[in-house]
Amino acid sequence: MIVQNRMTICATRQIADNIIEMVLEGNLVKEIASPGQFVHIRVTDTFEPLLRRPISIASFDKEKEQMTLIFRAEGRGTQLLAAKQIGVEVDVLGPLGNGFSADNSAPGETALLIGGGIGVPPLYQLSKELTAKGVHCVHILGFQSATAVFYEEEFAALGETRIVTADGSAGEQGFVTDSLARNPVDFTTYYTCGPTPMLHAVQQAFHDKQGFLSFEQRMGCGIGACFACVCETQTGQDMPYVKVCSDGPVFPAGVVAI
Amino acid sequence: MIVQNRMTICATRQIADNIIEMVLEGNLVKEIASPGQFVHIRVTDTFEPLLRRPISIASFDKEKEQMTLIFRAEGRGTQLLAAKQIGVEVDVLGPLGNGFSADNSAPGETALLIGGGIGVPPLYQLSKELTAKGVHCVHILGFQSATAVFYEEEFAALGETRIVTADGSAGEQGFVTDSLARNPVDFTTYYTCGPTPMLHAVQQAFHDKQGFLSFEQRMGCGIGACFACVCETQTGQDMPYVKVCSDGPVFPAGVVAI
Amino acid sequence: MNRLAVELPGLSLKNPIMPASGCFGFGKEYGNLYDLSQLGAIMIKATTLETRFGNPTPRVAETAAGMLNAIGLQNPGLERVMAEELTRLAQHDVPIIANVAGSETEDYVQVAEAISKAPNVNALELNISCPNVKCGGIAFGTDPKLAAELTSAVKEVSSVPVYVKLSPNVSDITVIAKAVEAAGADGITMINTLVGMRLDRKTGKPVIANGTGGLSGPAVKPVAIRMVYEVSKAVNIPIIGMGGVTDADDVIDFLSAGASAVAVGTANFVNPFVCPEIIHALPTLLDELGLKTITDLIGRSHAV
Amino acid sequence: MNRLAVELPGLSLKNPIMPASGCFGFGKEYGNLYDLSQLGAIMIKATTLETRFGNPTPRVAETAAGMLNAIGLQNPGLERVMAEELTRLAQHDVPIIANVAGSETEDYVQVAEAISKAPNVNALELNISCPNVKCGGIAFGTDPKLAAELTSAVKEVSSVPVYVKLSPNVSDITVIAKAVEAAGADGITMINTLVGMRLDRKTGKPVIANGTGGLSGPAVKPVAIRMVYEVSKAVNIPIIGMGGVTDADDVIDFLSAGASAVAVGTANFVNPFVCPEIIHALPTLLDELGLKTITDLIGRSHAV
Ligand SMILES: Cc1cc2nc3c(=O)[nH]c(=O)nc-3n(C[C@H](O)[C@H](O)[C@H](O)COP(=O)(O)OP(=O)(O)OC[C@H]3O[C@@H](n4cnc5c(N)ncnc54)[C@H](O)[C@@H]3O)c2cc1C
Ligand SMILES: Cc1cc2nc3c(=O)[nH]c(=O)nc-3n(C[C@H](O)[C@H](O)[C@H](O)COP(=O)(O)OP(=O)(O)OC[C@H]3O[C@@H](n4cnc5c(N)ncnc54)[C@H](O)[C@@H]3O)c2cc1C
Ligand SMILES: Cc1cc2nc3c(=O)[nH]c(=O)nc-3n(C[C@H](O)[C@H](O)[C@H](O)COP(=O)(O)O)c2cc1C
Ligand SMILES: Cc1cc2nc3c(=O)[nH]c(=O)nc-3n(C[C@H](O)[C@H](O)[C@H](O)COP(=O)(O)O)c2cc1C
Ligand code: FES
Ligand code: FES
Repeated sequence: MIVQNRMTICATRQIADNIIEMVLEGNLVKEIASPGQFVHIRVTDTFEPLLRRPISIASFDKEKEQMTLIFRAEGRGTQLLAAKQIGVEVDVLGPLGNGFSADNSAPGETALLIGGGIGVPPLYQLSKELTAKGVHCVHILGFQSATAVFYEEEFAALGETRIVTADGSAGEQGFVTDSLARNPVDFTTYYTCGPTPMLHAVQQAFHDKQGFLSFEQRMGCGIGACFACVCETQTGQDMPYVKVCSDGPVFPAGVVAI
Repeated sequence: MIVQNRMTICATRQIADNIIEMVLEGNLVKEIASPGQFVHIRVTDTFEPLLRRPISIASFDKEKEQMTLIFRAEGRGTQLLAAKQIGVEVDVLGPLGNGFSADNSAPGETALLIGGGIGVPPLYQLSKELTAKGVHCVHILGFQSATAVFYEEEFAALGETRIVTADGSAGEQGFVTDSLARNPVDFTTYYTCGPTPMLHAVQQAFHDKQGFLSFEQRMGCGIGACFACVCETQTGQDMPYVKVCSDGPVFPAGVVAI
Repeated sequence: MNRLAVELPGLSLKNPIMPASGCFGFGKEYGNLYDLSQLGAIMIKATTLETRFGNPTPRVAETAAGMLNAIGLQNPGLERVMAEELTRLAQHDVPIIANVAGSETEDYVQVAEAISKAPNVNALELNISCPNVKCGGIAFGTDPKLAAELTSAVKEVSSVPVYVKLSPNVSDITVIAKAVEAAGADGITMINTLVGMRLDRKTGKPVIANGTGGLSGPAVKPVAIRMVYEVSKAVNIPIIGMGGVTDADDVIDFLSAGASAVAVGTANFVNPFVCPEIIHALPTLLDELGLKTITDLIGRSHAV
Repeated sequence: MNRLAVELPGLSLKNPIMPASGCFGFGKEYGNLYDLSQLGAIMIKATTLETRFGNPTPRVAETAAGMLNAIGLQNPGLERVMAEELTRLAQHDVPIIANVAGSETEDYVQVAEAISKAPNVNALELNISCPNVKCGGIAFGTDPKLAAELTSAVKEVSSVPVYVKLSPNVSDITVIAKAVEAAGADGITMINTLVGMRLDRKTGKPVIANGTGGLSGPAVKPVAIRMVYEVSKAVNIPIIGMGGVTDADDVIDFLSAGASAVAVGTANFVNPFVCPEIIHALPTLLDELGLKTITDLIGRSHAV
C-alpha cells in the first residue's frame, strides 16, 4: 500500500562527489514490496520547490523500519534534501511503482547487474536478494570518474564487481557496454538502471537475453494519475504507452520504446 | 550604514504566547544608531515566502555585537523565523530607518513610554538609554491578555511600569489611554509604538505634549526605494508624504496623518 | 444540517471541494489512497472522441511555486472512458463533472451528448482553454463569439448542466464569461493554466518537449483570485474556482472572491491527501470566522 | 574585450543587467549600498507630468514566490525628476532609461520630449502597461492601434530611442509587439506585471487598498520567458526582458529566450545587492557554458 509518511532521518553522509547516502526510518518501510521501487520525497514544507523528487530505494530493513536512499545533490530540491540533518522529519510518499523481481533468476544462475551513476543504488537491494537466494551476481557499475564512485565494497561483498569510469580515473575506462564487450560475462538475466542511453546500449547488446530495465522520467503525481511520465511502447505491445511511475519504473526488455 | 549581514542566532526562546525573543550576533550591530531602528529579515533561502520581514531592534550590545529582537510568530514568515535554532545564520538587512532619540528628553525630566503588543520591544532600548542619562521613565504597556505579557520585569527594573490588558487578565483592564485617563502621569515627552489606533488615541490624548510615534506599514524594499510604505502627512507639513522605512518609522507627533 | 453543502446546477455537493480535471485521472489512483465519496465532486480528465496519446515527454517542469505541464489531453477516448472509467467511478457516492475536449465543434458535441448520458455524470465542463494542443480548444477560449457558439451547440445536446472552463490567457476574461453566459452556460469553471515556458540552463532549449506548457500551482493563485472576482461581478451564473489551491485557507479566498465551489489541481501531486484534509479543516475555519455555513463566504470580497 | 558588453539602440551597456523601473526609485537608496556605475543601465521610476501621490496603502502584498504592488506611479513629477533626480544620477557613469507614464497621449508626449533631452537619459521606456492606475496607460497596452499611435507620437518628439514596455495581460502579446515595432519603436521591454489580487483571510476583502495589484517576482518568470520567446520571434527590434529574475541563471534563461538585456525588479527587495552579484557571476557562467561573450546566448532557444 502507498502511504504518506513523515520519516525521520537517522543517518546521512556524503559517500562520493555530491552523492548522499541517507537512512530514513518510518512505517512506510513495511510496505516495500521489491527492490527498484521508489519513493517520492517532499524536500520542503513551503511551496518552493513545489514538486516531490523521485528517489529509488537502495536498500531496506523491515525489522528496523529503515531504508537507505542514495542520491545526487545536484538541483535545488536534492540540495535541500542533502542539507537536512539527522533527526529531521521528511515527508515521503511510497513505496511507488513496480521494482525488480528476484523471481526472474533461479538459484545457481548468473545475473548481470549493470548500473550507471545514480542508477546504481536500486541494484544493491536487488543484489542482496538475488545472492540470498543463491543467484550468482556480477556487477558492472559505471561512473563519470573516480570521485563519483560509491558502494564498490558493498557490491564486491556480494559478487564480482567491475568499476568502469568514463574518464578511466578508476577501474576500466569507457562505458559499461565497452567493458562487457571486452570481457564478456556469461549470464542468464540482466538487470539494469541508469541513464537512457546506457539502457539503450545494454538492451541492444543483449537483445537475445532476458532483461529488466529501470527507467527515469519527469514526474508529477508519482502514482499514475497525471500522465506526466508516460513512455511509448515498442510496436506489438498491448498498450500504446506505459507510465513509469505506476507501471514501472522497471520493465522487461523490449517493452518501452527507447 | 546599512549592511546585509548573515547573523548567527545565539539565543531564542518563547517569552509569551507566540512571542519569541531572539538574540542575533553579527557586525550589523556596530551600525545601529538609535533605539527604534529596525532590521529587515529574510526568513528563508528559497523564494517562498519572498519578502523580508521588518522587525524592530529591542535592544543591543555593541561590545558583544549582539542585538535582541522580540517578535510575534503569527504568519508564515515569522513562524519560519521562530522555528530556527541556535547556531543558524539569518540574512539580516539593517539597521534601517530613524529611531527614537534619547536627546529629546533632558536629564531629570519624566518621559512616558507607551507600548502596545509587539510595539513594546523598541521601547526597551529607549528606556535603557533614557534612564542611563538620568531621565525618569514611566512605562505603560498594553497587551491583549495575561498570556501575551512580556518584559514586565525588565521594564520595571528601569522605572515605574504599568501593565494594561484588554481583557483585564493582568494589570489594569482596558486600553493604555484608559489607564492614563484614570491615573494621569506628569511627563514632558512621550514615546510610543503600537497599533495605529493606539497611536491615534495617544496622540489625541496628549496633543499638547511633545511626542514621538513609531509607525508600521507594509514594506517592499525597506530602504526607501519602492514607495510601498508611504503615509500621507498632516496638512501643513513640508512633504505631502513620508516613507515609514527610511523617513521613519519614528516621527514627531503631528507629522503623519492618522 | 451540513454546513459545507453547496447547491449548484446539476450538483448537490456535500462540500465545495473537488479535484481539478487532469490532476486526478479518473479517480482510480487516488481512490486507492482514500475514500472518494468524501469529495464534493470529481472533475475527471479531459475526454476526447478518439484515444489520444498526448504530447512527447518531458511533459512537466517545475517553476517557482508552480509547475508547467503539457500532457496534451492524453486519454483513452470517449468509448473507453464511458465503459471503463465511469463505470468504475459509479461505485463511489460522488458526483462527476466530465471535462469535454475536442478540436472542432463536432467533436465537442459528440462527446458531450454521449458522456452527458452516463448515469453518474452530473455536469459537463467544456474545456475551451487547454493551451497544450494545437487545436485543443484554445481558439474557442480566447474568442467570445466562438466560445458562445460552442456553448450553444453543446447545451443543445447535453443532458446535464454545462460549465465552461475559461482560459486566463486573455485581455479581458469577463468578455468571454458574459458571452458563454448569454449562450446558456450553467456555470463557469476557472482558471485553466497560464501559458509559460522553462528553458534548460545548459542548452537554452525548452525543458518541455512541447515548448510551452500550462502554468499551475500556488504561483498563479493571485491571478486566479483576481479573475474569479472580476467574473463573479460580471455574470450571474456560479463559478467553480481553481488555481493554486493548497489548503483550506485558499478555499476561503476563492469563495470570498466569488466562487461557489473550489477545485484542487497541482496540490494533489504535492500532497495526495490534500482534498480530504481541506474538507476536514473547513468546519473549524468557519468557526474561527464566526460563520454558520460555507455559503456565507461566497462573494465576501464584493460587499462594500 | 568586455565579454558582457551589449549594444542596443541608444545604449552601450557594459553588461546586460539593469534594475527595473519602480523597483529602484531614482537610484539614490541603492546608490548608498553600492557603486551604481557597475550597472549596465538604470531604469528609473515612472515619471509623469505632474507630481503623483499614488494609491492608498497597503500597496504591497506577498504571494507565493511573488508579490503584488499597487504603488500607483507615485513620483515627484517631470520637473523635479529632471532637476533633482537626473542631476544627481549624472555623477554615476551609467546610462539611464527613463520610464514615461501618463494618462493621455499629450502627457506622454510632453514628458517624453522633455526628459529625452536630459543629458544622461539614453533611452525612453514607454510605460503603456501599468495596471495600477485608472488611466495609467493600460488601455494603450492592450489595444494595438492605441499602442502604435502613442509610439509614433512619442517617437516624433523623443531625442533618444524609444522602448515600449508591454503588458502581459493580453491574449496575444505579439500583436502589440508588432504594432509598436511598425510604429517605430526602437526596442521592447517586457513584461510588466500580471494583474492579481490577494484577499485578507479574516475579512475576505482585498489586502491591497487599490483592490488589484501587479504580480511580479519568481512566480511570473515562466510567463515572462514564454512571452519574450514569442515576441523575439515576431519582431526584429531588441528586447529587454524581465519578470522574476533573481540570479545569473535567470539571466541566462532570458537571453536564451531572445532578450538582449535583462532587468531585475522585485529581487532587489529580497537582496539589495542582487544586481552587482549577478554581474559578477556572469563570466563564470559563460565559462561553464563554453561561451565567449554574453551575446552568444541571445536567442539560443530559437535555434533548431
Ligand atoms: C523512478 C526514479 C528513480 C530515481 N532514483 C534516483 C536515485 O536513487 N538517486 C538519484 O540521485 N536520483 C534518482 N532519480 C533521479 C532524481 O529524481 C532526480 O535527480 C531529481 O528529481 C532531480 O531533482 P533536483 O532537485 O536535483 O533537480 P531540479 O533541476 O531542481 O529538478 C527540477 C524538476 O525536474 C525533475 N527532474 C530533474 N531531473 C530528473 C530526472 N533525472 N528524473 C526525473 N525527474 C527529474 C525533478 O524531480 C523536479 O521536478 C530517480 C528518478 C526516477 C524517475
Ligand atoms: C518598522 C516595523 C517594525 C516592526 N517591528 C516588529 C517587532 O519588533 N516585533 C513584531 O512582532 N513585529 C514587528 N513588526 C510587524 C512585523 O513586521 C509583522 O508582524 C510581520 O511582517 C508579519 O509577517 P508574518 O510572516 O508573520 O505574516 P504574513 O501574513 O506572512 O505577512 C505577509 C506580508 O505582510 C507583511 N506584514 C504583515 N503584517 C505586517 C505588519 N503589521 N507590518 C508590516 N508588514 C506586515 C509581511 O511583512 C509580509 O510581507 C514591525 C513592522 C514594522 C513596519
Ligand atoms: C498535469 C495537469 C493536467 C491538466 N489537465 C487538464 C485537462 O485535461 N483538462 C482541463 O480542463 N484542465 C487541465 N488542467 C488544468 C487544471 O484542471 C487546473 O485548471 C489548473 O491546473 C489550475 O489549478 P491548480 O493550480 O490547482 O493546478 C491540468 C493541469 C495539470 C497540472
Ligand atoms: C513595487 C513595484 C513598482 C513598479 N513600478 C513600475 C513603474 O513605475 N513603471 C514600470 O514600467 N514598471 C513598474 N514595475 C514593474 C517592474 O518594472 C517589472 O516590470 C516587473 O516587476 C517584473 O519584474 P520583476 O519580477 O523582476 O519584479 C514595478 C514593479 C514593482 C514590484
Ligand atoms: S507521474 Fe503522474 S502518471 Fe506518472
Ligand atoms: S518599503 Fe520601499 S520605500 Fe519603504
